[in-house]
Amino acid sequence: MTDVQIKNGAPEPRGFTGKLNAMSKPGRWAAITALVALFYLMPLGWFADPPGFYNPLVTFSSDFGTVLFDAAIFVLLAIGLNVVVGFAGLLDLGYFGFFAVGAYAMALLTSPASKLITDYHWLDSPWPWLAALPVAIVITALTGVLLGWPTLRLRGDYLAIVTLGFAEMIRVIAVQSEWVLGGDRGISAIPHPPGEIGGEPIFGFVDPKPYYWLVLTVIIVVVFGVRNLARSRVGRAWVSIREDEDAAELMGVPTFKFKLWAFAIGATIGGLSGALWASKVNFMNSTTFSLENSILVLAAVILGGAGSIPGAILGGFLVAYVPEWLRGLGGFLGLDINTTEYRYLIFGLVLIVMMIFRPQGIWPNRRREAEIKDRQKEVAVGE
Amino acid sequence: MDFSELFRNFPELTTTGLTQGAIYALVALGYTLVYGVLRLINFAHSEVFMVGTFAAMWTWNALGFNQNLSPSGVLISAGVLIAGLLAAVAVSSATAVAVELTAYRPLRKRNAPPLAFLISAIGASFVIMEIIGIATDRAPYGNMPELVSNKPLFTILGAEITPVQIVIVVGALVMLVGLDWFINNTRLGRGVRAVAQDPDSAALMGVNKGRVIGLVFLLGGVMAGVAAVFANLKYGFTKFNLGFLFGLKAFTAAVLGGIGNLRGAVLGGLLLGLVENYASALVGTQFRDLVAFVVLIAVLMFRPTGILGESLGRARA
Amino acid sequence: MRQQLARVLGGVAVLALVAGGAAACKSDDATPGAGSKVCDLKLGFFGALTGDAAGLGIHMRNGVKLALEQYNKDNADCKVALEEYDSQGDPAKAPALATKAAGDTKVIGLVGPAFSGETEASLDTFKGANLPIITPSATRPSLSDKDWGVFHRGVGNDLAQGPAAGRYIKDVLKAEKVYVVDDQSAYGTGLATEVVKVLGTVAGQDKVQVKQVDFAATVAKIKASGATVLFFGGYYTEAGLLLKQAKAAGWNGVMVAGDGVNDANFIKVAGDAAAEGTVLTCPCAPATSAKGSFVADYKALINAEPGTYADVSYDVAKIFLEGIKAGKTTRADMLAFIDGYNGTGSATGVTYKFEKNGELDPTQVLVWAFEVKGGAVVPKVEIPKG
Amino acid sequence: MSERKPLLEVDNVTLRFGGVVALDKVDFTLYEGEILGLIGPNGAGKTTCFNAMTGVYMPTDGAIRFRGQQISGKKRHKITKMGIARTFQNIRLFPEMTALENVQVGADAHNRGSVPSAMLRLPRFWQEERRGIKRAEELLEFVGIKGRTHELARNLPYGDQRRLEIARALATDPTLLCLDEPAAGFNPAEKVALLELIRKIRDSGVTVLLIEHDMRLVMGVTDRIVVLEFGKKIAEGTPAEVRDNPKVVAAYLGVPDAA
Repeated sequence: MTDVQIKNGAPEPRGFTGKLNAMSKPGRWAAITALVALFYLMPLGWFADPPGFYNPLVTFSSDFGTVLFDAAIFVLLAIGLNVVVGFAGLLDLGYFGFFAVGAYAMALLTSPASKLITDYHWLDSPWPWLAALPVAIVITALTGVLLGWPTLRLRGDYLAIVTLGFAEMIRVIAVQSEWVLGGDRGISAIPHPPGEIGGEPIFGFVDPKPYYWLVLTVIIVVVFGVRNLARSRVGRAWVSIREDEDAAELMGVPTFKFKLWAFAIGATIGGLSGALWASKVNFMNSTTFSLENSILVLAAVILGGAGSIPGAILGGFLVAYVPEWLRGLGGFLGLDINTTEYRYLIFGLVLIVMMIFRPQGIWPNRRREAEIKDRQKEVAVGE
Repeated sequence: MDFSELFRNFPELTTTGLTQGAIYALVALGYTLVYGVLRLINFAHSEVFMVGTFAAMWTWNALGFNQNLSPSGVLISAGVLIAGLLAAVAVSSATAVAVELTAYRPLRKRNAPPLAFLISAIGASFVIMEIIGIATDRAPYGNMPELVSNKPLFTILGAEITPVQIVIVVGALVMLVGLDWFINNTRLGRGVRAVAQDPDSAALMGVNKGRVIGLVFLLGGVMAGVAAVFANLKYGFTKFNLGFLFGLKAFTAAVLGGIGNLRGAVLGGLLLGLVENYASALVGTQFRDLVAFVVLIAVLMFRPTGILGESLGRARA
Repeated sequence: MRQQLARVLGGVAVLALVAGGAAACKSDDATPGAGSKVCDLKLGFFGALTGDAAGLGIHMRNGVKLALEQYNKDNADCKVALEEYDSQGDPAKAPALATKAAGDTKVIGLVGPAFSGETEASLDTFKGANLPIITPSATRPSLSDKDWGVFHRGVGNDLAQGPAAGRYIKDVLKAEKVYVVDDQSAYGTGLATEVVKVLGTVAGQDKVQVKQVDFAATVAKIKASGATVLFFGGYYTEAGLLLKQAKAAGWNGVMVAGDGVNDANFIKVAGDAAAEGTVLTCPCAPATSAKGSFVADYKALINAEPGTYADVSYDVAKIFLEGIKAGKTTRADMLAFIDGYNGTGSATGVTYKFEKNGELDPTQVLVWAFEVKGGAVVPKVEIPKG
Repeated sequence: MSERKPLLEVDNVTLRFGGVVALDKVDFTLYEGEILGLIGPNGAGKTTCFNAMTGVYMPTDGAIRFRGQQISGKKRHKITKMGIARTFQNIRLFPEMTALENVQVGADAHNRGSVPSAMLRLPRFWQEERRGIKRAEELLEFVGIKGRTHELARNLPYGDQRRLEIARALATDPTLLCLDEPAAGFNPAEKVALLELIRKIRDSGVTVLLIEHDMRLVMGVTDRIVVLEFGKKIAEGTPAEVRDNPKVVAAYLGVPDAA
């Protein structure tokens, strides 16, 4: 409705989004459909390993399908965090904590090895996957509300440290709570999603492709929902809070309520990705939930372009995929460089260089881009 | 809950907690200084600290001393200690200024949004940590001489006081008082305060903002360098990822006391050191980090800008 | 393999990008192209080669490497290549690598995974691909709970080591008061639990965190408990720091710890003086006093002393190589070969024979006590079976 | 005038920050349908008073009542919903939103649809969205910046930004509109146009509270004026009465730029 009606005085369409928006509506849909189709086809053999030559985009040392799955999980996380940081402007440094909550909830409900069953007998038998998934998501959403309720009164950097603390607390609890979460010993035998084709389970142990397709489908649904929110009263409220919280409140925006919504929606998406991840990996323990992951997701959002959904998708993908790709690069080039050893160094350098030369991110929201260009101009004039 | 453990060891927990807290406080000062002036969480500060521990250790090794060969005699020990201190301070402050020049200043020149600074800081943190990690094979290092004795010197109220503890606590206080004096009584210090309070009018009044920012990073680096040497004295250990935990704790301390507030950073650091130690005795060491954050959140609930509030900068609207 | 390719292709990076496809086609991946003889088989190594835990993984990799070098020298016409899967010891990274190994049909067997967490996270995949694995170092007992089929363990598990450590404390050190600390890892807690079981009552217990640096509160408790022996379940960095700080605070008992501490880095962290006299157990025979020419060969190839589990890795790698030599060139054949294997490892002297669940024959599980003396870990005595 | 219904009562309000008394027993009433001017030299407490009335500050003592209901202590967005809207002395638009969206944020104040209706695109969403856009477009036309509908607020000229702020405030459907120095930085021609706009707003049935520095503007448009100095009310009355009040003259004498 209100979007992309660029009329008088609008800037020339530039960049990916600009070009996409400049297309006619059917053309735009065709382009998007083609892109989505490509995403679905990516893990198939002929893309990953075309006969006759090597596809340089494929990861060489780790399984391409699994890397795509991991990347898709990160994409989902980035989309969720983008709601919190990109739209509502709430700096959340502990976002990965929600991933942990979702994963643990799923594992505890569905695994026959869950201590809720074996030790406490709260459950007689593991829940079916389809019943557990919504419950895991609701639990994460409630966690988001529970954390947000007392802390969302804090502003900016104080919120940042409190969320950081929250993620650290979840990690510490995961490490030490041998009595229910299994600590380092973890929870094993987490079931896969249901479904069979011709007697063979769709979601097996070896083939990662079905999992990737599942997450990809979930991403599409989530993107649709988030986009709908962004282009509504809710999205306007978030952006107004990000721009000027006091003014927003004085214009009748119930800021606390919408901040809480942003937090809860972010948490929900984080929990969803955690739950999906848990049902692929089969085994999880406390070592997964290090703080670095929260920071990586944040980096993904900013790298892609805060406040931009395509940006978050791209950022999430790159952050998970590039280190794995680098891992195999040395071997591929036949050079004796240990890229595994250097990949975080390279990643760090990329972050700095990106922020210097393209602080709006790779695929920014067109408005954000305009704003940042403006800021640069202001400085140029000022000096 | 194990109150008997807490009471039985109360004096010792207090002295060791204060020592630990003094190190947190020194690192926290770096966060607070930069935050006060730039409103920026300098995520790379933890690595500034870590680099200092290696600089001091390598200096001592170069002088021929290691974990199996400590210098004899107070004078030589003091000399070696000071050599390490100078090296750590030099390397840490150089690193801090280098981070400012490469990761922050270019962004400021382009008037980048605040989040960009944060990511750039995280990038700088990765780079420093990885460089040291690669250079040291990611191994733990304990190759440090015992420059200040760990043996109890005397006992107060049941607490054994060791020379290391005295050096650290007194050293930290001297650094704080010095820094406080510097900020409040020198021309450069006035510049720092002016920029912290109102960057625009400070610029109008002829304060060179760029130089003030550089100075703030330098001071933070000096404090981190001193903290690094103290950590070496206390633990005799370092590793490429040592900074992360110290940084997290120090940052927590800074927020606890009121970020941007020098005295708050010190208060927060000491308090955090004590709380961690008492909590370790009371509910088990595995909960020490948990308790630290619970205390932080509780304090922020009642005092949203920390115990002493923000003072270097403006209060928030 | 990387190094070999590097030698072949030199530094022609740009050309390599084009040529790399062709070159890699030959050596990599599941393209059973022309001349699919059984000579391009690969043996995998799965473990941490970078990251925090690399110190342990690299030695194991080197052990495997040594076995391959020797084999390839004797069988120059039909070489076996080493495929490394660097997990960084992180269970979250393991599935992608496990799937890669599973999908690469040239990988006939796998030495590893080195740690228990990553093993748990990837066993399903190995089972699905029927890929036989022998871990030289993952000692979590529950790994063999499920009848995996593909899983084998070349060492005794924590249920062997923990009680042995407990018996050593009780019978050899004859300690009255023992303080037990663990780092909350599955490994550390497991060992500590077993030790407490053997000892019955302990003077006190505490849990610490991995990456913790300040142990003042724990030290205070240890001192106050009057313990003369401190058992630590965990890894070398925390063990070294804890011991150093305890000794500095005036505690002068003996620390006993498991194989996770049995590493030169432990002494580097604690310092020679503090570490002196520490007793370290290991469900392994001393690698440095390994039998045959292992130590000399290892030094010649790697230019370093063999570390913990290097010898076990060497021996289990040789089991696979014997299988290949015997013409077992499919995974199923290899699995059958290992299940029926009964032979003595040349480095460890252990007779490798696996039970149905993949555990090493209990009569072959040995636990040694080592002692830190003059800045080095020296073998002391084999702890008698309980 | 006295038979008019009181809309907003500022009842003996005192406000202290630490030791500083920003408002000292300020007491006046705003009646429905009038334009009230609130004037005073710099630092007299105008904006503070204003902030107290819109719920930004809690009075230390005294009460502010809107249509007989206590305001103090209420949440700010609730106060807006009760019918008080405001603009800001230093413009505080949402710079990255278009003009239309800025106004829509104001119009959203009375929308009830939240996350579920927006996510699922329920009928209520479309209904509210359409109504909001229609209202916003009307208001943009009303304040005279219809041509700028789809431009980012940050790209608007200064004067249009001020007008946009007024449109945004009006979108919340206020009974009382508080304007905080709306003419600051305007040239005489723009000021005349603004006067007209303010009258138009009043004629549409909205009561206006005007804080202004520019005496001429205040005299020209207001029905009554309240004068503050050092946090105290020193005069109240029609423009003519206030102009002749010696206290006011004294207060403004020392302030050369007040004329």
